[in-house]
Amino acid sequence: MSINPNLAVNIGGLQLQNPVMPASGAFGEDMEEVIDFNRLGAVVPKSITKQPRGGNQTPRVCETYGGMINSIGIQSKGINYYLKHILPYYQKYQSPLISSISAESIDEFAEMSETIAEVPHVRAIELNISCPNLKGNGLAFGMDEALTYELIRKVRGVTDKPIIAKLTPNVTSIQDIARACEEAGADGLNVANTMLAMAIDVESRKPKVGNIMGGLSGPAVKPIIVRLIYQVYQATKLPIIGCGGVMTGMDAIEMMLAGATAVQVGTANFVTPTAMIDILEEIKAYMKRHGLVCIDDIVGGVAEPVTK
Amino acid sequence: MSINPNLAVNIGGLQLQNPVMPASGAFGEDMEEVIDFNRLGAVVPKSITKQPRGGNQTPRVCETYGGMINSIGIQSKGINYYLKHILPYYQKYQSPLISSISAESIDEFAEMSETIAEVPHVRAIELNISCPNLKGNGLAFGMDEALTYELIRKVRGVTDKPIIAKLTPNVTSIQDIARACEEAGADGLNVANTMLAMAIDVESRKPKVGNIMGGLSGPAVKPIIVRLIYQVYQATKLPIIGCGGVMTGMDAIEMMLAGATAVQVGTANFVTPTAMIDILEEIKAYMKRHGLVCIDDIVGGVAEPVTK
Amino acid sequence: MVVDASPVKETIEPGQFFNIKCGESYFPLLRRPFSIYKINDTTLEFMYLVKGAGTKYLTRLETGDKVNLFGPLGKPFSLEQSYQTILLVARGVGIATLAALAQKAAQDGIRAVAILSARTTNDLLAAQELQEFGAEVYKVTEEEGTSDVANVRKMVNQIMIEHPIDAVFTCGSKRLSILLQDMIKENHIPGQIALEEHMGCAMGVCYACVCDVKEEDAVHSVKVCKDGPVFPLEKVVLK
Amino acid sequence: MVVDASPVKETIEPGQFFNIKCGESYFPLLRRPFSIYKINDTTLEFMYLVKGAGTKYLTRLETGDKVNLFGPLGKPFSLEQSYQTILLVARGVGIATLAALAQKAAQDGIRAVAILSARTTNDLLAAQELQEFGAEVYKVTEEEGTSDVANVRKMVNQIMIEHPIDAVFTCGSKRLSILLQDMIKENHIPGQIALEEHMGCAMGVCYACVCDVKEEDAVHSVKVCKDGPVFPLEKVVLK
Ligand SMILES: Cc1cc2nc3c(=O)[nH]c(=O)nc-3n(C[C@H](O)[C@H](O)[C@H](O)COP(=O)(O)OP(=O)(O)OC[C@H]3O[C@@H](n4cnc5c(N)ncnc54)[C@H](O)[C@@H]3O)c2cc1C
Ligand SMILES: Cc1cc2nc3c(=O)[nH]c(=O)nc-3n(C[C@H](O)[C@H](O)[C@H](O)COP(=O)(O)OP(=O)(O)OC[C@H]3O[C@@H](n4cnc5c(N)ncnc54)[C@H](O)[C@@H]3O)c2cc1C
Ligand SMILES: Cc1cc2nc3c(=O)[nH]c(=O)nc-3n(C[C@H](O)[C@H](O)[C@H](O)COP(=O)(O)O)c2cc1C
Ligand SMILES: Cc1cc2nc3c(=O)[nH]c(=O)nc-3n(C[C@H](O)[C@H](O)[C@H](O)COP(=O)(O)O)c2cc1C
Ligand code: FES
Ligand code: FES
Repeated sequence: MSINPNLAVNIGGLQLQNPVMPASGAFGEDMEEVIDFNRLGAVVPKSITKQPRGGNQTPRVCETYGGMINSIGIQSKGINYYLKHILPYYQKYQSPLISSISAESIDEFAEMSETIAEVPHVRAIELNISCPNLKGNGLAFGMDEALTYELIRKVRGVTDKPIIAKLTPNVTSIQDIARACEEAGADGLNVANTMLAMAIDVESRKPKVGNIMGGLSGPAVKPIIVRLIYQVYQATKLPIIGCGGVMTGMDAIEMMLAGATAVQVGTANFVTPTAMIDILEEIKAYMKRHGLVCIDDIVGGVAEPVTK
Repeated sequence: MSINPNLAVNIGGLQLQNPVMPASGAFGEDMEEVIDFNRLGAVVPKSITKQPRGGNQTPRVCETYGGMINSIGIQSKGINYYLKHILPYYQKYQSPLISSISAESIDEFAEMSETIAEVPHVRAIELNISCPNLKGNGLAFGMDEALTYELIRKVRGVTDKPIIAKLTPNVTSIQDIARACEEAGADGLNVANTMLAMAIDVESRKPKVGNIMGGLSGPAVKPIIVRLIYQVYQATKLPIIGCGGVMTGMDAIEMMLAGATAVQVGTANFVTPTAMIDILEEIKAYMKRHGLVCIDDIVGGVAEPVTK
Repeated sequence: MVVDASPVKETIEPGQFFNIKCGESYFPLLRRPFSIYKINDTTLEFMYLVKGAGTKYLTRLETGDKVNLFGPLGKPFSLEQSYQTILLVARGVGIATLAALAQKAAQDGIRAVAILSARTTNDLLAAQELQEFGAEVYKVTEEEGTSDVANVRKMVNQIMIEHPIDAVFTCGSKRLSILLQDMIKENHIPGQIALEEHMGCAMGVCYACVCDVKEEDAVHSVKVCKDGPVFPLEKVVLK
Repeated sequence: MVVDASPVKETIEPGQFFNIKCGESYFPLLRRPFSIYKINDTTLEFMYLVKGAGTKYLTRLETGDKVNLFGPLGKPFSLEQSYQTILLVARGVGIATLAALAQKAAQDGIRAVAILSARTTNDLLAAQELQEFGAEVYKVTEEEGTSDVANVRKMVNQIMIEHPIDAVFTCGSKRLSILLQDMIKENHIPGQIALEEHMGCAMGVCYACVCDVKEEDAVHSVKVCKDGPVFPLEKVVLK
């Protein structure tokens, strides 16, 4: 059992040295002071919008039991700034860059994808079709099967680079949305964005985030995300990036057993700035302890139920 | 401020002395040893099915961060036993009885509702159209707007007693389901049943509940439930019973501010067998502290957002 | 863990359990069930194996700290007055559950013979206690290769030859329980088993902790928390 | 709260903060930001107001316990060498933030005049500390009816007459900050403000802690955690 496990994974053609990467919006250049970006499976900057966006009213985050709600509202300096300043910054790292895009229309998604995919060191595109904070009502493209199909199809038409669709958990049947992505030509799925949520301060009667509703992340949502991964794994053949509540290596393993090939880490970075490296080490230790040689020995490995 | 606040509420014609009642499945006759049922706003026995049901494989519960997953599978002794033994038991209490029904078809819901509504001391019927544990795949009637409409319509046809539809949180738009219930003639809405969830033991690779997936309840889900209540409150005029993660009086107040008229308490009963009484006292103390004379002073009272 | 039992007004009997809140916040959320291990004049003792978050919390408690216990819960073992010698077969922390019974047996003048099974001799901490209660104790462990079912069967047979056994009590191992079901059938003696199952309410209302019991060929479901945890050994369906 | 600062290699300056993990589990989940209150040779001090779960946890820590601090973070106050007298106006725990500055001013031979505002005199705990650093301290409270904006305006005017003020520093009250924005404009002196905003990352990546800053008529968004918490008083948009 003293062989070093191989942590490399492949997400729809994108080869990663390991399955641990940041979740968009919970990572950025300023984290270079605390962790070595070259150790990450990939780097994923915050979702970019075409035009600059101011974002929502503060407070933009609040805490709930075992979780946090954010309503940042995709504050963004716009695609031009992104092309000029943010993407070039990451060029110095060997970890592949996945670019996350948020847009207000299908055409805008396609247009932005085309522009960004042309940047040589952008290795894949993550389509944030699931942000609950763009509109006040929490609606997102990823809630509608037909819109999702059309959106992915359009983006597929403009680039050959891997496309990852970031799904919303706020749906009746994530399987239907996942299949629409697969049929439209997506290369991978991110399961999932945040759960639409709300908290109220009972003394002041004010919503705890300025935008009233926001997205719930952190340990509280993990059991819902694990279920969604399990459902998507059975519904499509696409590789899955699990996201939502990964705080430890064991959380990552749990998502992999449910069907994820890789994981993204968001909230944990705020709690422990070095969380992604810790998670990576814990995955490695687990694999060694169980004599597993590669990540594929874990993916989808949840035990079959015994019938009564 | 020394006036005693009035805690009485009305749920679609059903008058309750206070807004605190148990959640179906987390309450039963055997709790009479620990709390005085006469102090509750209502009593709600476990959902009953027409035929006896064995329920799911054990383990049937597991713990997650700030929550628990259950996959009981509506174990039930069937409607005959219920009519003969369970309903009569509650006759000795003054708290009105709300009878929760689970069925496998729309006709079965109607048939059971008709039978049970004829029992004089059944004061309202709660239709569990949202149990994620009946079928292995977590599907429920309450996920489909048209089915929900038809179901409520049919049940409306067989009884004049108040009908409360217990909604599932596992939907893209709870507003659509809520409106379908309202149009079909429901008198109140329970928001909501459990979130479909899953947990895996990473050492044994086994799902932590026998049925693989189950329903998440407890503090972890509260921010999602508060959001759902807020959405339903704006979509329909029906009184709402908030349910999911109420552990304290402040949790109950938070749900009321979002739009609930009453609350149900499930998981908290397991943690603190006297939880419902504690919650009631905390609501009372809050009302006194804020000089509120009736529950209506709270319902839907979340502060309007200030525009930037 | 030793707790002051003076606030408990009910009589407490071996086989019963308490549902213990292991932490002040919502994690661990659910209470954890623990059998009574020793019943003293003014205190109660629990013996637990550190397993996860709940038991880890208990290890951090210090003398003088308050614990939130709910109980006593469940049906106890029953010791018939006519019993002269009983056989106890326990594995792991099942030993904790049977220790209280050995204590009661000693008080009632019943002789107890115990087979205690564990992974290592180190895990057999309560053996000493049982011996102090006057029980005749045999130890088997994986470590020594003595804990396999075949060997335990041999030992039980040997014990039954040496002493007429009036009843068998077991806890903590499905394999051993199945063996004992077999042996009490062969030998026409009664048996009792204390079961463990994951619990929600521990009050008999939630149906989390069910197990199957055979009653004249019909199988029906019982609740470990309320109808048990002690059941007639011959009736439980051990899957 | 006094912590051993020897593991901190960076220099720490007034106005900076640490993001502190207040608990070992996932509740409280997020770290809590606290300003540096006193910088000693080998220790660092924080002063906090007990508000919710996070600060409650801190009160339960005992001497010798470990705390998980992330920092120093953010941009400090800047004290120009040319300053002879500065005015500090703080309310509530804002006093903690300005205390470190008073300490530094004393070291740099700058005279500090402070107006400290709170609900009650009891809440003015740090007044003593500021006085020990040599600051001239004026206290205003709701209790005594002296803390209203009009009265503070009068006091500031009076102080400005007595001493020529080279710069104004404030923290902890929007009302007072707006007042001071007014007064520094009138008097053509610079000012600095330490802002508070709910934080996610505290590393400048999540955009949780933004506030608006006016730069030649254009308003743009800055991050309190990274670009602040200290900003030029005249530039921040206080809504
Ligand atoms: C009637 C009864 C009596 C018991 N008596 C003892 C005893 O005297 N000493 C002792 O060490 N243990 C005893 N157990 C087992 C004990 O309840 C578990 O070891 C304990 O709940 C584990 O909690 P944890 O948080 O440390 O572990 P975790 O594995 O983290 O627990 C996770 C969840 O699973 C549940 N769980 C895990 N194992 C068990 C189990 N075996 N039975 C029921 N629920 C479980 C926990 O209660 C919790 O809800 C008894 C169990 C029952 C049902
Ligand atoms: C740069 C900075 C420096 C600060 N310095 C001090 C100090 O020296 N002494 C002191 O007592 N307080 C200070 N605060 C405020 C302090 O961070 C909050 O009082 C604390 O986070 C409350 O946590 P809680 O869990 O006790 O309260 P809760 O109200 O339960 O906190 C809930 C959530 O809201 C956040 N929150 C609540 N109030 C504030 C606030 N005012 N600012 C930012 N986030 C908040 C918490 O961090 C947490 O995420 C400072 C805040 C900032 C931004
Ligand atoms: C402060 C914050 C900002 C976020 N911004 C984005 C974003 O810009 N784009 C996006 O796709 N997801 C965004 N998310 C969602 C995360 O990428 C991730 O899906 C979610 O936080 C769940 O993972 P976690 O539990 O590990 O945090 C954001 C989350 C947080 C907490
Ligand atoms: C063990 C258990 C059994 C349940 N059984 C039922 C049921 O039979 N019918 C039903 O409508 N809901 C059932 N529920 C859901 C609860 O009524 C409630 O909707 C849910 O637990 C959320 O509330 P809580 O967070 O207060 O527990 C059950 C929940 C639990 C934990
Ligand atoms: S634990 Fe609820 S019935 Fe036994
Ligand atoms: S807290 Fe994340 S940017 Fe300031």
